[in-house]
Amino acid sequence: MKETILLTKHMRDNPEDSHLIDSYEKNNGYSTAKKTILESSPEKILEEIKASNIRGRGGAGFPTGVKWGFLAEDEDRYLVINADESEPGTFKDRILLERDPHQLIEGIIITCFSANIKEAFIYIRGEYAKPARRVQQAVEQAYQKGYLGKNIFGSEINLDIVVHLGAGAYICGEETALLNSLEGRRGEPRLKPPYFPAVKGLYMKPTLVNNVETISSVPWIIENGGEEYNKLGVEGSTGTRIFSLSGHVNNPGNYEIEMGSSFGEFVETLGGGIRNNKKVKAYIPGGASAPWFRGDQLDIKMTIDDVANNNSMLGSGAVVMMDEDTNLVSAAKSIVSFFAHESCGQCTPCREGTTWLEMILDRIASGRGRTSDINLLLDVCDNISPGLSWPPKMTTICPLGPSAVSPITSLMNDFRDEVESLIPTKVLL
Amino acid sequence: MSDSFGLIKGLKVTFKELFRKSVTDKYPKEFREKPQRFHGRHVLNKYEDGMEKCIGCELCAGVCPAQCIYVRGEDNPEENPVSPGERYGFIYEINMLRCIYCALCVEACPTEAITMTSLFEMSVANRSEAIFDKEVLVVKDDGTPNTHEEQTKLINFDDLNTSDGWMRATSPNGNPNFQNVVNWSGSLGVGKKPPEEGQTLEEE
Amino acid sequence: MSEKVNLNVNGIEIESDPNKLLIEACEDSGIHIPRFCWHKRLDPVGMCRMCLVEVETPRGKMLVPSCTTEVSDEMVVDTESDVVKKAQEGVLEFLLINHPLDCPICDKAGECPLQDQTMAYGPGESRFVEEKRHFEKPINISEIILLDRERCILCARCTRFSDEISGDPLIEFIQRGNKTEVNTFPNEPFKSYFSGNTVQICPVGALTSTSYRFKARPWDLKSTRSTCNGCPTGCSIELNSSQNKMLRILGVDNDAVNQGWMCDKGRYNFEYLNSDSRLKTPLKMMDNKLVEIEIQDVYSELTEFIKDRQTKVNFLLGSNLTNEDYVAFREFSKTISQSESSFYLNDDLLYKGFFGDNIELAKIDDLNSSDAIVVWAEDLKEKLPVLYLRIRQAVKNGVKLIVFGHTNETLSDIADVFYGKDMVSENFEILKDLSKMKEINNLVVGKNITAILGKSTPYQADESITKLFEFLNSNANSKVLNAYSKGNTYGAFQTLENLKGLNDFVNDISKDNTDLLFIVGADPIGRSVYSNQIKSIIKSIDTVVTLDNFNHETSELSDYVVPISSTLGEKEGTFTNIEFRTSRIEKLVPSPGQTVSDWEFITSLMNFAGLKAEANSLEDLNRKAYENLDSSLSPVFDNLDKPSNLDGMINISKPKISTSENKLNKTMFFTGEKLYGDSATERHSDSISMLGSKKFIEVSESVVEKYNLTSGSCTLTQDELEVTVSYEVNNNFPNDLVYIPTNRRELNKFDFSREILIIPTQVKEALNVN
Amino acid sequence: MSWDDKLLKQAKKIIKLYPQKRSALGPLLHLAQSKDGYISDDSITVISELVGITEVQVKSVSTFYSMYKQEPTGKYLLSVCKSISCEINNSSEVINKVQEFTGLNNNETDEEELFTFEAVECIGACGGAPAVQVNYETVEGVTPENAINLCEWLKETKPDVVVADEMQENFGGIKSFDWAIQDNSGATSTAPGFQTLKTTEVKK
Repeated sequence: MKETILLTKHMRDNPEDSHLIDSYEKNNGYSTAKKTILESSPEKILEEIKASNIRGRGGAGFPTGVKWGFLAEDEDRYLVINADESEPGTFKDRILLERDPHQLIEGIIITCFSANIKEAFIYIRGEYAKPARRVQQAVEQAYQKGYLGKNIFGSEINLDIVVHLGAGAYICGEETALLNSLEGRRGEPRLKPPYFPAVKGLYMKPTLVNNVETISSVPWIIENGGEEYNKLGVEGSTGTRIFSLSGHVNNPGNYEIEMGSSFGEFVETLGGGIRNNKKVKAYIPGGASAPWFRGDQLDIKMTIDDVANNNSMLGSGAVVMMDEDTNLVSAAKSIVSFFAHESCGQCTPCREGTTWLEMILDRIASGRGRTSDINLLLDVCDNISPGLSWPPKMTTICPLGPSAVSPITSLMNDFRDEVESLIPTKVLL
Repeated sequence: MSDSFGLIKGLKVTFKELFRKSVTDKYPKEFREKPQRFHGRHVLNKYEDGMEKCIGCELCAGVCPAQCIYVRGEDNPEENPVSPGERYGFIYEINMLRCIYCALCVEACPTEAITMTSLFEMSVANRSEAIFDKEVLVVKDDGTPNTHEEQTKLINFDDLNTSDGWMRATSPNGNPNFQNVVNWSGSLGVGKKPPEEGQTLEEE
Repeated sequence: MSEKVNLNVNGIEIESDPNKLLIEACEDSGIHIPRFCWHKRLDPVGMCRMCLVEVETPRGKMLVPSCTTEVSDEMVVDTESDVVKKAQEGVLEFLLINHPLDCPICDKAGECPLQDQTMAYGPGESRFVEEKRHFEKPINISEIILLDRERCILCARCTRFSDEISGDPLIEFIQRGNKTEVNTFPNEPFKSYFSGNTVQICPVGALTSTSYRFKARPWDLKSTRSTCNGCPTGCSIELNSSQNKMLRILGVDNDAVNQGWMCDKGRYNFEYLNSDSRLKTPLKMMDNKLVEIEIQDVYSELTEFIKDRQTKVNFLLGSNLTNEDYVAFREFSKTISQSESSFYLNDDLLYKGFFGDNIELAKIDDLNSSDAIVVWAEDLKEKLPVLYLRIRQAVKNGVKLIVFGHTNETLSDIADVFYGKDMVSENFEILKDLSKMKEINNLVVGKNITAILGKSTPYQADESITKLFEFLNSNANSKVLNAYSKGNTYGAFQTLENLKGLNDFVNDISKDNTDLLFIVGADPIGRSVYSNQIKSIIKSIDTVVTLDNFNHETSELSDYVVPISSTLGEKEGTFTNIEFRTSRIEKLVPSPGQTVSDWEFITSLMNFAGLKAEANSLEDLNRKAYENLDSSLSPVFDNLDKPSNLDGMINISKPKISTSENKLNKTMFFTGEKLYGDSATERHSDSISMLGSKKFIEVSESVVEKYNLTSGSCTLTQDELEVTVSYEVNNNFPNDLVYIPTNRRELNKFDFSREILIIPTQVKEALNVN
Repeated sequence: MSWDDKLLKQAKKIIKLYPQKRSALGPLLHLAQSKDGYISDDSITVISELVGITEVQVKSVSTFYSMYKQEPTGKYLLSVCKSISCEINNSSEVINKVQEFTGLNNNETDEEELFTFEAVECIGACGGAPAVQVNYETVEGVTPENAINLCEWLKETKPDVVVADEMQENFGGIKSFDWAIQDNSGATSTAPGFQTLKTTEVKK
């Protein structure tokens, strides 16, 4: 299995200075944006994006072309780049921000041209201080060259980019929470309906919210054509995608591949296998919110649809491998306490439920569990996400609460023995 | 003839009863043992540290079918609190003439502040004295009930420490840290409650 | 009107207006969906998740919150399915895991939505065995509001109310997730005029008021619906009492008037009813001392005056009487005296207003349907607080707002156009030609507007308001809401003819034309800016009879003081509000001692004197008040007590007011009244006296420098009068401006047309240097 | 106002970046954090005036985000990741060692105000697990031993600027990806090092 290098090409070719504008321009950087603005039309760009069939890389996998098409007419429209990558296991945006910020800026220029947007925000999570510095530097360089600001590339078009630093709230990765945060409010997700960002987004104006990886793919798509991009990967999961591989593997890291191969192949070849030649006990196919797969399910294909058919999701493309020695209850507890810590506190089931789940798991993990706790865990999960089905049904505004349920259902479905073995039998009740 | 026969006939009952064992007690010289769940007059209990258990919640007054209880709560004085927590029973009055001794108040009480004793001697000189207020109802620091002076002669004080005949069972609170630990119930100086079924007393 | 939509709820077909929320539509059709965070008057947030229902969607049945979902045609909804029940049970269990077992001592227990819904929809027992979340409890977040964060279920009603409705977001969520709590900023208490509403809408006992704390349990409360007589807004209220003591007032959702809200003064200024200082027996002035006498003696001694048909009787009436009381005095005056009596209302600001035949009067609800609102009146937030809320609501709905105010800036933050010191002079004249002011012309000309007009200070010339009115009337389709700010002023207008104000009282009344003066429920010496003149007039008059709840500066100069029952909760009657909506005032508690209602006193006096009273009962007086009206439309008790008229009945019969123009239209200082003052009733209400007893002035920055103020307080002197006040710097004030609130005792006694000296109070520490 | 002119000027510059004042709230809070090491009540008052909202609204926003500290922090904020990838790669041992060395519990600051310790959720360095951040400068692949070395180094040299690359070279191990050329800019305070906030400097 080999990587297909589109997005990470520039940073690989220029390992030393890929984040600087000179290096980027030397490799034909900004030529696509320039050509687009001077020669193309917004409709053409949208057509290319639609033809590419690219789906959002943030986790939900919504077709990008459709999203752009929804954008309502208004004088003020905004583009917000969601660089609030905080899902445990994911670090793909970090490399794009840190190593190739100009590619993102070029993507923003093309996107804004296509959607007639005059102001864009890059919302970077606060912990990404260094990537944010690189982006800020890149934005300043682009301003100096006249690629941003007034009359970019000598055209009539104006575009401003503001780099905005978050402050440590995972929930701001949810697009409406991100908008609230950007407005200087608490990062609580908004109600949908009525506040779909494409209609009522930032400052209640139509807003496009896109992931870093999605927008970084735009220059390649425009340069090579949507059709070309559509040829890569498999149907429903076109193009390449950066997977973040972590956990007990020999070579963790970001890998840009065409979707379609199996997880097993991915881990064995690019990931260099499991450390110390151990077996995989379980793995997470798409970030902390995704239900786990067992070690014997490594032949599942890395496509949005195949993973979904096996009741999980590819999500943000974070693959976490857990070897046979892993304490899965502790692992699940770690994920649940992540969601408990990051719950915004709006909806009762998520606010109270995730913390409760954390408490119960903590009890079980530390040997104070009761036999009734297993049913209790499942019932609390059921109250957060009725039916415990996949995709999860929700009792909450956003999917954060139900996300905390997936590790527990995985644990209970596939590794119930392991949980039960931790519960001392002598305690009554 | 019929007259004298009638006299004998009438005395027949008298003679018959003459040799039967008397059913009356030598009360007040002797006491009959009262059943464990006897509903006597109320007391308001204290905790071991002398704090009153009553929090003035008025649930007893609310549940009372005879409407004989009048309670008013008040903010606990910060310097010298009467009960633990924010609120205490500022006024507590029971009209004993109205009370039907149903013990619904005991059942309603969330803090086991009001309980019934085996005391039943409540003769009073006038009707207003029959309204027992906090002065009468709250137990003394040693956990024994206050009584009207007129009654003191009649009370067997030895009996009082177990006079709390009717006591509500409290379920274990479910906290795993307290499993097998018996709840403390300082009702009338009885100390720790006997363990519930399935519980064992923790060795100290 | 758009078409109705049909939806199927639990197998029942119901009809609803489109754009309605599902929860509302179900409620209208009698299907109750449990909820905590949703409140009819607040924007939905969908936080508590209690109102989840199942709705059929193309993707199958989905659980959706009914408080954020709009109805659509052919919607199929199930509010009682097993999934819904399970979800409700789950939400309640979640809410309860960290909810303390405070019910026995919680003021909300018994009327607590969380309790009720737990009983109806909740799980039987808790499976939560860990330690609950703990906070320090309770904390004072203002002088009158307590917050217990443990009990809070984070429904955001209080935060939304203060943000959306009252516009003073001083209470907010702190922290996030499971640690979220509601709180205020450390040095910034929740000092809102409307904070009591948050206590009322809190679905648990997290917010409580010091006033009602531990006073009673809900199940031993008696209650009745009534009308607040604090200001002419006339909010619908519910009175609660226990053991014959008034304990609490709640706002009632009257769609046309207050929509459930109240101001804190209306809510807490009932505590005086239970004050020990209430007058309970009649008093008579003997040897310069008021001594107790029997009420019979009062009747018989007054009869002497009344029998003499030459006695010249005049009346100074307070604005807190019921319409029936006013009628009683009217009938009394007709019977007793040959010379005509005059009625004076205890109001500095009474002027002729705009009631002409060609003037259309506005209703409060018109605010929402107009294109623009023009305000030139007293500070509405201070004087007509709930009307202020209605203006905020209208502005939120997109109505434009134009405010003329020299310094009345409470509306300036939401006003589209605010004419401040540049446009309005210190003496309240509009400085520029209205037709040349661009903004107002743009917003007003040819539009539907509602004008809220009233005098801002006693010194304001009528002419300046008339100028504005005429401009609006000739350039726009305007309706007028006359803004008088005292109690039942509108009831007095309707029942008494040729009503006059205090400036007329000062000009008219003298020893020569008055032998007997009745002062009813009024303390003009302690309150009016004409205090000094009134004092000398009252001193000069032969016999003065005061009827009031408390002794005060005016009653201390009276010959007879008769204790009367309060209009709030102690008597029945009717009240007329700013839009001439008449509604019921109900009795709930007995009045103390030998107190009588005003109308009882007057009719008894007439009967005692052998004068045939035409109206001998409250019902008679009530009928008499509206005898000119068509019987089916008149707000007599029979009509008002019909369920359909609970919100009151509007009847506009245009009043005749015969005040003359104020001649003192020059002032060197800016005066006004704050919401909280120190009138006799406010002094004896603990909550309000805490808020309104402080004597202060507001000054601009330049004043501080000019007078070298440093210590936080200063002394105002004029002639012999000396008052020490604290001063607050208001950065919005124009240079050299001093604002003096006149509803503080002593402060009203200055002559504001002359110089008042401001002397800085020396700092004690500075004196003790050595 | 407790902010000096320089800071206010910077604040006004930040406000100008956004279409609405309130949007600048986040960056302004970072600015306040860089000034005091935490969000002081004084700063909240200043910001509330700058942005035109009430103080409690500012407080509400600042407490929502975990990077705005409500208590004073030390010179170095040690954040050790405990999320899934780090957890399964033994981050709990790193946490233990750091806690042992500093003697601090979670979210505590030592008396010399040198270290503040926190165990944090994912910091986006899962490939280089377990990861540590010092003033939001990331070090990846930190073994328990190296974690102590890192703390010791900080304690001894007390660098004014902490630079990710420098720390990675000395104390780090496996990385999420190649970091490219040496970067000498780093953070100067417990706010993230970012140009517009002037919380970053280049170490020579």
